[in-house]
Amino acid sequence: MSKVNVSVTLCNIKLNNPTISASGILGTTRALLKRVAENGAGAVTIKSISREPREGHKNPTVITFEAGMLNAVGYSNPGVDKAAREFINLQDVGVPVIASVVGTHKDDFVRVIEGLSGTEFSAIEIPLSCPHTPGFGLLAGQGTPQATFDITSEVRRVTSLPIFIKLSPNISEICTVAKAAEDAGANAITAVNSMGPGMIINIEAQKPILSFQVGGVTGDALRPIAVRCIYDLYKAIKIPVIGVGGVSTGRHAIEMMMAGASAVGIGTGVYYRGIDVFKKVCEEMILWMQENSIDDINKIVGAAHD
Amino acid sequence: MSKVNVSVTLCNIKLNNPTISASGILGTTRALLKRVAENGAGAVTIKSISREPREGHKNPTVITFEAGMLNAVGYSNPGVDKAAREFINLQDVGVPVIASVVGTHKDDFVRVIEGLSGTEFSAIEIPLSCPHTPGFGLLAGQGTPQATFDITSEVRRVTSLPIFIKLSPNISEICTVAKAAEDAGANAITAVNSMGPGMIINIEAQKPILSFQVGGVTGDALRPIAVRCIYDLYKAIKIPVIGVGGVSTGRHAIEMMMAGASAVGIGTGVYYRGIDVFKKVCEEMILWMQENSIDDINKIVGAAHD
Amino acid sequence: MISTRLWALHMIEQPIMVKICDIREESPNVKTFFFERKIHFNPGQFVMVWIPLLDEKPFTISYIQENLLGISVLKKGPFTRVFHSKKAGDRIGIRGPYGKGFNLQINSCVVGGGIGMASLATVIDTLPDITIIQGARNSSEILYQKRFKNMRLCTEDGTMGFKGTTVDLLDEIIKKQHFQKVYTCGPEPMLYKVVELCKKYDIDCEVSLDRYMKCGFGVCGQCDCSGQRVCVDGPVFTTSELNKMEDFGKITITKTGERVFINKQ
Amino acid sequence: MISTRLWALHMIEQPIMVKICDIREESPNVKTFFFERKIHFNPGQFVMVWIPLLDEKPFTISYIQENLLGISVLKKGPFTRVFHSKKAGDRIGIRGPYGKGFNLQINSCVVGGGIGMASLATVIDTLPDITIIQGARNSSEILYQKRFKNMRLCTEDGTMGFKGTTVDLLDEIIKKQHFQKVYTCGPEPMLYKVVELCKKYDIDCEVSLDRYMKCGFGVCGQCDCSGQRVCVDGPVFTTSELNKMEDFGKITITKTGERVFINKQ
Ligand SMILES: Cc1cc2nc3c(=O)[nH]c(=O)nc-3n(C[C@H](O)[C@H](O)[C@H](O)COP(=O)(O)OP(=O)(O)OC[C@H]3O[C@@H](n4cnc5c(N)ncnc54)[C@H](O)[C@@H]3O)c2cc1C
Ligand SMILES: Cc1cc2nc3c(=O)[nH]c(=O)nc-3n(C[C@H](O)[C@H](O)[C@H](O)COP(=O)(O)OP(=O)(O)OC[C@H]3O[C@@H](n4cnc5c(N)ncnc54)[C@H](O)[C@@H]3O)c2cc1C
Ligand SMILES: Cc1cc2nc3c(=O)[nH]c(=O)nc-3n(C[C@H](O)[C@H](O)[C@H](O)COP(=O)(O)O)c2cc1C
Ligand SMILES: Cc1cc2nc3c(=O)[nH]c(=O)nc-3n(C[C@H](O)[C@H](O)[C@H](O)COP(=O)(O)O)c2cc1C
Ligand code: FES
Ligand code: FES
Repeated sequence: MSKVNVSVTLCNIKLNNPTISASGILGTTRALLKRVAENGAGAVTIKSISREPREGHKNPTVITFEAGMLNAVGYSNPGVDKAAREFINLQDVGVPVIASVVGTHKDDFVRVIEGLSGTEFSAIEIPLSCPHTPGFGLLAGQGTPQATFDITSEVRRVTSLPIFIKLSPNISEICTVAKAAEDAGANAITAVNSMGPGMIINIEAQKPILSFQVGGVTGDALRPIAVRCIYDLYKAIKIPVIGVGGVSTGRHAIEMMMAGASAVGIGTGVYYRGIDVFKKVCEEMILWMQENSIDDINKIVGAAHD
Repeated sequence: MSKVNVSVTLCNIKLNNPTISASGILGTTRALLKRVAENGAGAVTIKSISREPREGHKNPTVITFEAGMLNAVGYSNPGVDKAAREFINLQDVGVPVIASVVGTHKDDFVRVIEGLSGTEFSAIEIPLSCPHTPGFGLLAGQGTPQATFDITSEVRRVTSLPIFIKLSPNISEICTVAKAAEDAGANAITAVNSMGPGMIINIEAQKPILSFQVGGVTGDALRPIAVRCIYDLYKAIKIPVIGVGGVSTGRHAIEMMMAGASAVGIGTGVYYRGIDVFKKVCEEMILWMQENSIDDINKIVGAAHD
Repeated sequence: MISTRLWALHMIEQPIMVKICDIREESPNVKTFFFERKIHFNPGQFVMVWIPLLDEKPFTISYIQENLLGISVLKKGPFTRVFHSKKAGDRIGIRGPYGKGFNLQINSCVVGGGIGMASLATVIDTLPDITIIQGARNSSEILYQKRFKNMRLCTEDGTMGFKGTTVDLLDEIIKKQHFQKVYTCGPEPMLYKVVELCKKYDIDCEVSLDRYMKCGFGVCGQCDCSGQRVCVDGPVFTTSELNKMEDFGKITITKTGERVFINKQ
Repeated sequence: MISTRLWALHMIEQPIMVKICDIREESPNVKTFFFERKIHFNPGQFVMVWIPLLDEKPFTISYIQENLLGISVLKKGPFTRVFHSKKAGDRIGIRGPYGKGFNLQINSCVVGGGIGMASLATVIDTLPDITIIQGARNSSEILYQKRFKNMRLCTEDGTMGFKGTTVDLLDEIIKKQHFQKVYTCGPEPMLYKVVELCKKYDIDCEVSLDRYMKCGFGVCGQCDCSGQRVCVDGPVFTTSELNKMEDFGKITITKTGERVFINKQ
């Protein structure tokens, strides 16, 4: 079998392979990030951190259905001060670690980023797109071009790390929002966050199952929507796109990269195929590349465009 | 087993059961509508009709994926004049027949409805929500509150039949749009049309599979989104809601009705379970009602609300 | 966990790209394209063939042999013209097989008109003693001459075999020989006449119909023939089914969904 | 087609409503709730119990018998308080079972502290000759007295059995009797001491841990213990696994995800 290259460089960060664990998935502790890295992820993302500690929504917070997963965790996290103590010595993790930072007001983002400044994160991801947490993301109007521009500019002011702005698949003007982020100095777009929200009712209990009633839809259901967003973004902006949404096989990852993604986040895939989904996806990508005589994964980025 | 009632009355139209074949599904000819009725549908909907004949998009127009279906048929239809000749003697169909009417301009809707006036349709459904046909629905700005109000008012002027306005799950302000339709005289809201659009790429061909590149996502993937829309609409408007999106079992239909639907459309379910999906869904609903001591399906409408 | 997901993949209706490994010229206007691919298939079923950026159309499988399958394509319009320009090594997309095939019975006869022979070819492969009637406009359009010996041929111009229609020839043969079943595929006016003739002699027919197709799996309604979906309820229908299908032989459906009269040839 | 969809249903993590068919008072603060339901289950696995509009929490299955399963619930906070108010005929939601259970071996010993006995109960049912050590604060809190004869009890206040800790009692017994394995569940400081003691005697332990849980199926990371997910990699861990888990016995994780020191009792 011929040797193929799957390493990619994303905003000057070198990844051994294009898979990244998505925020909110196994990102609570440094030990868990390390375990995910050992299972093949090219980079890992921490669970989103806010200024103050948050307990999040009550359980049930995560359920699945025929076509994917529904979650409304509600950004549970220990707050920036505790997080800054947890995420130290990040070189032990073995791969680049991406911080995920959320806030209700512009100042919150700044405060969290400053609080994390002693740590060794490789990039900062800013989700402006959560569909199920009051005070954050879409429920706080952060998904508009103006709000995106304002928050990104503010974040740009206080950090020299690469900034990834994470967008929602719900907004029809996703390219406009991405351009606003690009104009304000973002280094990459993460597309996409969970969609919806959706609701699942238990018909015997006659009640929505999630305690927050509605939650974001992820997994297989989301993939065609994510691929379309990535395809459109690839044409609209110059900064790289990190594709996320429904990837659980090598074929899915290749599809996203052909749509225009430079790297691929995996969340729900951990449920479908286990914690070693990263390794499995990479092995499947490599096998496919060998069968199709493609020696460098970077060559397929955007290949589905004319 | 105890006897249970599954008949419902929707805008004064009596249906033997709450299942309705969704527009675009087996709605091309009168003969096919009859066949669907024989397979248990409580009512049937014709494929959307426009003023002029349309060939629609080239194939592939309909494909499936792990979580549902992706389609961009592009409103192929013979135009109102031919349609008016096809859809005669509708009492032969055996159940109420709903016309589906699309247009690019306000006048088109009027022209089509006038063209169909000699026929015996029981209601007129107006989709303002197609995500993948240039000149129609979302791609023509018909999903805004104002456009919805204008088109509905115009249609109201020229018909005394019940009007169902069919909405998209993509728009965040679905309740505002529904209220605009209600204010303009709509008799029911059909929720929802396909979502997205989404894209699926064949990685060996390195090309999107649908000839139109993107298409609407339906089936399992859509169901939680549809249920949430219906749940929200039930609280926001007074006119009934026809729930559509991802129903293929009796449990799914009950879930939608508990969210607030008075009747349930089925499209992709025909693929999952065959043309007799209507019969199967009804049998499953009846069995569940018997097991759970519910004697009238009308009693569960909105039951998931506090 | 994973096993359940692999199962689910069986339900995905998407083209799979396959490489053309061989091409055979069957007649000036018909080429058979071969692919290495194992599929479960009943004679009479069809696949949807995708040429990326162009279109997707239905074609019968006309050859099947272990890992090899073949599609015989008549050059007709824009799609089949591009198809004919494909070379060995090129790839096309295939999804399927779709539809109900023929119910095979010994002591039967096939009647093929033009490219209709393609769907009957695998019937003949399976039932080698079957009587074969093939009709064409002229001798150069006769298909599978080397493949099937003992074909009873007829041409409109009399350049080969019986001069006249397949229906006339069938009538002659039936008078001498009894068949359990007649399998037929070709222009619909011919199919209609074959069925009418067989009714007279009380022989059951199985007929493969042709309608414009979109989904191929029974949801869009484009391929309707009197309430039957040709893609899943057919393409093969029996005499008793056809008796209830008023459109058979008379009305077809265009790309827009309009029901129109079939041109009598 | 349909069979593939039914398969897929096995992957759905959603509560199923089950009716409480019986309730048994095990102690003033512990009730066992019984349900008619058949599940595949290994001793040590747990289910997530949903009370609609309230919350969802993990509980070990403490009884299993053909179609009957039972959950023993200690009244502790808001959720278990409401749980205790449920009557026969009421319904709760259950999803699971989740996690890895115990690897059962004869000639072993269980050491249970408080409600920890609930996860060991089905181990004892499966291995009837096992040595049972149960510790409680006082005699009224001893669980399953009628269910299991020959338990070696200890209470902190000496109101029943040995006065002292389960660890002290285990130490005494080990001196006289060799075990293949020690299974233990209870407060984590106790578990830690049991493991340390067994290391001295070169006996392998299997320990059931307790962490705050959300998804229960290994995606959210809430239940981390040194890189191990207690919900799927555990809740049962072996001595050799625990040797690599620095947090074991020392650090747990709160609802916000903060790692905090475990209160030494
Ligand atoms: C079940 C079935 C099996 C078939 N098997 C074969 C075969 O083995 N070999 C073969 O050469 N042809 C076969 N055909 C016909 C074949 O699909 C058409 O000849 C082909 O699509 C013509 O496309 P075109 O662009 O070259 O010609 P066009 O000029 O576009 O069309 C010519 C005619 O082909 C038919 N056609 C076009 N598109 C479609 C479509 N999407 N679905 C159905 N019919 C269409 C119409 O009758 C049209 O009038 C089959 C058709 C069906 C329905
Ligand atoms: C694998 C496992 C099996 C368990 N089996 C049993 C059992 O068989 N019987 C039993 O009585 N208890 C069992 N528990 C503990 C049980 O989940 C908690 O006692 C219960 O959730 C307390 O809820 P509360 O609202 O009544 O009390 P609270 O006052 O809310 O909580 C009291 C303590 O319970 C724990 N707890 C609360 N919520 C959760 C949660 N979502 N996940 C994990 N721990 C939580 C925390 O340590 C908390 O400090 C088990 C826990 C785990 C992790
Ligand atoms: C349980 C769960 C928790 C999540 N939490 C976060 C979060 O804290 N921050 C965030 O930006 N995205 C969060 N997400 C979204 C994921 O990062 C990802 O964008 C989404 O799940 C789509 O990818 P997938 O289909 O591979 O899961 C969460 C998703 C899930 C399923
Ligand atoms: C192949 C196909 C064609 C469709 N055509 C139409 C149409 O012409 N008009 C319309 O209003 N909706 C159309 N729809 C949308 C359906 O009516 C329905 O709203 C959608 O499929 C969601 O329901 P389902 O998940 O049960 O399929 C079409 C859907 C499919 C799958
Ligand atoms: S082609 Fe769609 S139903 Fe037959
Ligand atoms: S509870 Fe979510 S990973 Fe264990």
